[in-house]
Amino acid sequence: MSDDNVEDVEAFRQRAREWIRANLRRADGPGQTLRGKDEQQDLAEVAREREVQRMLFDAGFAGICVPKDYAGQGLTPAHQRAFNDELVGYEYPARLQVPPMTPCMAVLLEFGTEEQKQRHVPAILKGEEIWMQLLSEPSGGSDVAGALTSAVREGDEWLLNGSKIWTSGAWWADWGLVLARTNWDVPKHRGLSVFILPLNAPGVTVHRIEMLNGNREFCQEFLSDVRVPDSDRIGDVDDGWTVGVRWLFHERMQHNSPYVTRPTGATREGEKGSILKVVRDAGRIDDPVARELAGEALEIGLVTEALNHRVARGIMTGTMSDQAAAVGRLLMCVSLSRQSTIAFEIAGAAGGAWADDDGEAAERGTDFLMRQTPSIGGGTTEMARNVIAERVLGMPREQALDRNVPFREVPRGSARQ
Amino acid sequence: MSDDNVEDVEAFRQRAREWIRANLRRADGPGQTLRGKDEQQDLAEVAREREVQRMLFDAGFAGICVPKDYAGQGLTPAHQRAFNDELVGYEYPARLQVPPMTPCMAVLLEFGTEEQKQRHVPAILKGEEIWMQLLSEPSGGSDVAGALTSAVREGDEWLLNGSKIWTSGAWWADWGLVLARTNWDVPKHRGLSVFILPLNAPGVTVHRIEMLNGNREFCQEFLSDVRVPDSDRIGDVDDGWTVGVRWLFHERMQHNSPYVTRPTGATREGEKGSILKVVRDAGRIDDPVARELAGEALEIGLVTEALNHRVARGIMTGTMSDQAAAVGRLLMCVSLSRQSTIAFEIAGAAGGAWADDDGEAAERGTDFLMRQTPSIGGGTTEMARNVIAERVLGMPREQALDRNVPFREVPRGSARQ
Amino acid sequence: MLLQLSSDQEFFRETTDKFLTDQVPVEVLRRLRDEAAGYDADYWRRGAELGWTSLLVTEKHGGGNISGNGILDLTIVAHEFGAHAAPGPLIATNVVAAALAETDSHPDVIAGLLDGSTVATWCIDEPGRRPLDVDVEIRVDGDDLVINGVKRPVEAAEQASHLLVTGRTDDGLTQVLVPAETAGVTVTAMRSVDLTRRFGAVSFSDVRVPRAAAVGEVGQASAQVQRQFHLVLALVNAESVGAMQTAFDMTVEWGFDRYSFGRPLVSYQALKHRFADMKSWLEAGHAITDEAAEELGTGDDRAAMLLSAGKAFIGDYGGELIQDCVQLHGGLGVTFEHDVHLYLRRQTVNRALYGTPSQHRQRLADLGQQRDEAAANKVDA
Amino acid sequence: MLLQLSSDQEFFRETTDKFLTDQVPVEVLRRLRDEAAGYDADYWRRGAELGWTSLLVTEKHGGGNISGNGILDLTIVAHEFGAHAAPGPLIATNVVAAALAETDSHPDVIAGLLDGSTVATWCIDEPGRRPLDVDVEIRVDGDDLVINGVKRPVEAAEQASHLLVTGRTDDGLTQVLVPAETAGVTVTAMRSVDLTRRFGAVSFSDVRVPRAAAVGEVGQASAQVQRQFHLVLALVNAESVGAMQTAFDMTVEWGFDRYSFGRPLVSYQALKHRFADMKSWLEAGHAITDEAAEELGTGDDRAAMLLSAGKAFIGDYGGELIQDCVQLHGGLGVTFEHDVHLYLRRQTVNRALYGTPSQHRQRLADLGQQRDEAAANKVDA
Repeated sequence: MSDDNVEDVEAFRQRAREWIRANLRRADGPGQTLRGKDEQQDLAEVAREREVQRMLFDAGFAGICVPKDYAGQGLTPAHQRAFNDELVGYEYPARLQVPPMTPCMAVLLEFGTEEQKQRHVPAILKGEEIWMQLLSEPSGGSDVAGALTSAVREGDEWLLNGSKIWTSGAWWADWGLVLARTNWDVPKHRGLSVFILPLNAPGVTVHRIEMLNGNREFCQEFLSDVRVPDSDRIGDVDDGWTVGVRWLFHERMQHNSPYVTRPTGATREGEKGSILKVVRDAGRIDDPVARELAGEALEIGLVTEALNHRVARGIMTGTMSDQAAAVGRLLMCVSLSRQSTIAFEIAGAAGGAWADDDGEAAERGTDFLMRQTPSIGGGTTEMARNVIAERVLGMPREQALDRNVPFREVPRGSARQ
Repeated sequence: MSDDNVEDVEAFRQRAREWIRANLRRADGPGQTLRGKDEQQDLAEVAREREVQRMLFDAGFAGICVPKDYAGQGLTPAHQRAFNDELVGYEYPARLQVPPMTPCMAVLLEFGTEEQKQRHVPAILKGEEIWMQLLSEPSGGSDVAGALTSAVREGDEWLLNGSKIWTSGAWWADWGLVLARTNWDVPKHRGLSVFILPLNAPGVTVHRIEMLNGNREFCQEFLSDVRVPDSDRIGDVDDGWTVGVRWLFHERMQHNSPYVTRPTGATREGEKGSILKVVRDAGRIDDPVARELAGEALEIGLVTEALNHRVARGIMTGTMSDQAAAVGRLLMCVSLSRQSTIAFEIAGAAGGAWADDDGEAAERGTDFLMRQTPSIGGGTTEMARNVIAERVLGMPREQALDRNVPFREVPRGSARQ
Repeated sequence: MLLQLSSDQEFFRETTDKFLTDQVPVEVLRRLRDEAAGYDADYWRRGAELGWTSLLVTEKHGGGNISGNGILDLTIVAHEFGAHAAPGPLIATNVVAAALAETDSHPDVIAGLLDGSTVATWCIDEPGRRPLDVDVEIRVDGDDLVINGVKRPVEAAEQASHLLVTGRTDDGLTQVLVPAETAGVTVTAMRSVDLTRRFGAVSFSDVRVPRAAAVGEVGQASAQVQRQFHLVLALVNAESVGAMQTAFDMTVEWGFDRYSFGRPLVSYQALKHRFADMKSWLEAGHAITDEAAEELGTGDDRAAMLLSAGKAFIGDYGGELIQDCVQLHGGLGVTFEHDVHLYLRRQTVNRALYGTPSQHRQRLADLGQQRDEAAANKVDA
Repeated sequence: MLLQLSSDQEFFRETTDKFLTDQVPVEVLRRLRDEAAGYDADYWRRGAELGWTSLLVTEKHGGGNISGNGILDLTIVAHEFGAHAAPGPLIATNVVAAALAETDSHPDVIAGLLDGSTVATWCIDEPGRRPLDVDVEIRVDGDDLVINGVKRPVEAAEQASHLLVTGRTDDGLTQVLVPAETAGVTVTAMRSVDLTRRFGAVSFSDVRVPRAAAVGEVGQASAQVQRQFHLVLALVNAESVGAMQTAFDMTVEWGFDRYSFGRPLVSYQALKHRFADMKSWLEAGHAITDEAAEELGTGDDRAAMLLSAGKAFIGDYGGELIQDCVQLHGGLGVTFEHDVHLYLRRQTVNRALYGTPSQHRQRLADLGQQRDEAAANKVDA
């Protein structure tokens, strides 16, 4: 790919705009909440998103930064950003972005064999394969490298047993990336391997977890003697943590990833509608106190967005280390949490009890209950702070009692299963 | 002292009220700041405070909770609180309370020999002796037990050398309580001893430190071959940390100490005047945003005060451990810091630059600069949080690399002198 | 909760604690979200037998308290309700019982409230208005009172057989007890984050009741309404502190048990410091609640400021505390299966109702200004 | 500061950095508190020679920028000023130079500003009013303009020979350049927490200047005033971020060197996590400042919101950051002898002036509402 062949960003933007307006539906109004949609509706939405992904693919807008060798467009992050700008206000295949495009596809692109990439990446870009990450475990908390799910070799196959949790949409997704323990007699980071796995494989049971807001997208999977061919291993045996480190990096990068197609600002205000609508629907548009709170929500939204631009640019140009992604992630989590709290406060009594016609003031209490979700999922803010202090600022690492100890001897506490 | 002989609190309150109104001056208006008074004025104020202390003593209101054996009143904390309630709006010997009454006199009462107590406690209650604590050291930070000031025995005397810092008012005070190292070959807590010292002793040089707001009350003392008789030692040789632990406790307790005579609420709003005056003088009395901020200042003031009552009562009745004092102290420091920030925000542009006639809106920027002072002096909030986690909640202690190591071998870092 | 309960108070507390532990364990709470009323009528009657609704009613009307300060005694129950995230219209019934007893009106309803057979509730909040900002009209029409307007949210609106309505009559406030089935009364269910409490919007369209339905003097209810509001604040604060306490205890225990990187969570200093902050907020919540209830029960005029300070502080810091408990539990903390959200819900609803933290801070400024002006007048005089 | 400076920008930055390091080290800053002007006239002239006042002036008037975006270039200087807590009327002179150049007025004054021989300042804020809320009156009286009212705080009010005054003429805003010695102008020194910057209150009592003193059209200055205000915000934000950066760097270093209980401070997880938070605020401060300056320099209409977001964020979080640096230094951090307060002072003054964080949050709500309405109109159209 030579520079000469790359389409000018503005020309690309123009082309994207025209295509989007001609082909995509306007986004549903704001105020969609996560609660209680029925299963059929969920599945219909997934089907539509696969369809939209296929439309993007056919129009040459899928995998904008994926190399042409794997059916991508071979363009630059600037092109992806331009596309995302133009996408504001339109439908998009939300469920197919994070985790499918990043970290899953990103890991595949980085560590997959040529055959694995040829087999899966085009299918992902066409919406034919939706990938999820089987990473966390019920006992694990922040310590993803402490995985207890085991993989035991039997000839050309591996036998997987254990349980993974917090897999979004596993009940309608197709493939999973799995981190498993292949060696218990070495320190924890040195006994892991990564596999890929069709979620409908025999021995995989998917249980939907009910979140406190009624959402049932997250799943727990029980793996019981699940057989995976060695050709579906990613990276070397027992060297899974090399993959894992980048996997986590791609996860932290999600909001800056060049692989993600998502309307600009969607993670900030877009999906929930403007905070000022909450002020208006709460009947407080002339209340200076409510206005100031709304101003704070706008303030931290804009600042977080600017920081994410800076970090993405810094990492891309090499002026920042990859670990700096944690800086953006930390502020984003804190900001999202504060924005939920602000909307809840603005809603007043409707934050506690609301009527169906309360508009954007409704459901703010439910959002508030779920406030910590971004600060937990995809690596906790505590881990982000550790990464910043230790990896970005170079401060001494926390004492870990599981370093240089065979994994089976590591203390686990009574809460550990 | 039997219960029968104790004066009823309400009768005592009535007597106190009458005496206060008849004898004490109304307090100066609010808005006194710490900046730039001249030396003569300071000394005149100290003289007046000694005088007021003597008046209290003569009227039977000094040392309300000090045993009668040492010229106190032998009454209860409830009496002291009643007196403090009645003192609101009147002058009081502010400089003679903390640290002179607590921790200094409190330590003396707890660990002094009978002779030491007879010699000093009545003199303190009469305002004849003002005591200060020579505790912190320039190299020490939060680690007061890491004292480098040394005391070497020579016959019946000790020879003190080193430097102490953050002694308030050492330039006009009379006596000091000194923590010094008497043994370098044992772990740090086991090689300390406590001495008392006249601040005008040969070899003591007092240097006034300028704080960033111009205040010069804090001092650093240089001790150069200062001789102290062994009879002025408090507690056993090398067992100074037993004294030190209680010393720090009495310091943390300052706002709940039964030995402190101070108008109720003085530490909250009293000395600075009501936050609502800042709102008014900033011309924002009709601004809902400024009013809400003022409401927050009132909120945390009232909550902090209630917490201090609870903690004091809990410790007194034994339902809380002594260490719980850190709980009250932590919230108070955080609240004071937030209150400074609120006042600064309310002052608007006058927080940055003000005119002499800005009333309570003036000097808010200076207060803001000094905001952290309460969170540093008398033990940092970091130490308070450690105490709460480790001593109140029983969580594992921080790893200390100076435990069980002869003090002379402890790592000290390049910033350590 | 109070540092030192008398033995009678402690016995009372234990009885309620045991009853709730037995009757409404967490599995029952989860199930109750699907029940229309959110609680069982028999459960409520048995609770009333324990004294849950009699502490603010004078002996003359069949009630009685423990310590002489019935409000303080009742905060003990409220604290246990919060600590168990217990169901039942505790606040609603007690406010009405106190109002009726105080005004010597509707003795039959009082009797039903005391034995738990009757549920009543207070209609005070109005949509988009601050607490106590009353727009509902109660017009005198001959021997009748005629009510128009909308109240929401109203706790247990669909469960209550009697509605204590606060409205405006000319320049003054009026309170009236309206049977729920009266013509012109419409109750619409609202949604809420609480699993077991139900709220509704109650609209009054030319609702006509005899003048004898008034609770207290027509147009003279202002002080009475303040007292009721203060009572609600005292109970809501105590409840929320109870919820904070349970969430905190649960999380401390979790922190000791849970290992990460071979170490228990509570060995990490960053978490230890957060636990320390939480501990300070929790104790402060207890402190301000108890001090306020004590002074309210003895009629001290500082109570208003203490109650608003508590409502604001416990609303904000209680929320931060329980959310930090959620955070420390990781993903489990946001699942329906885990228990921590039960207490988060209770605190969250309590924070939003009867004035948000922001609204109570504004009220504190108002009260502070009145205090300062009163003090200035006193000095002048 | 910008992640990637061009080599010209980097050369320019280094020149300023070296000059400030050499001319105004911390000992000099401490000494300057006793100097009337807070800076040395020669220092300022030599700084002007480096280009400090020419970046916003077109080449036609003798100025010139580096990158094509003069505002962005100037934020590089402002950042260094913050990082060194440097003295001198950087913001005041540049705003006036830009205003005069843009309106092709007072070329002689521009020349003096460019070579550093003249100091001018902008009189915009008024006592007790929000930023840009203008009450000072500029009346047209025949061939004269007559000014009445009070402006404060005004940076370098006593040092400036020329005052750019923004006032109200009937319904519109008017700007006029007034020589400081004009009859009716009174300057009163104010106190401030800044060691080297001086502020004053300027009162205008029937101050009469010829109509030719106007800067731009009489009554038509509204957009111009907005631009000036935005310029000030861009510079103030860059300065404060510079101050944050120095305080942060100093404290990280201290944390590595200082031992407590036998361990360096930075080995304590509670402190490590606070450093992590600080780092996120610091980088966010850089990010919002640079993005705003970039968009302001290229005329993007998002700039207004970005600038206010930056002013609010950097005001609040910058304050928290530097105060945390103070805290981590312990008692030393609040002494005059230590350096950290030099940067705290700069950030503190900048936070209070030109709109506090709270005021900028309210402005953001206004701007957000305008944006939403414009977007709604666009969809309708």
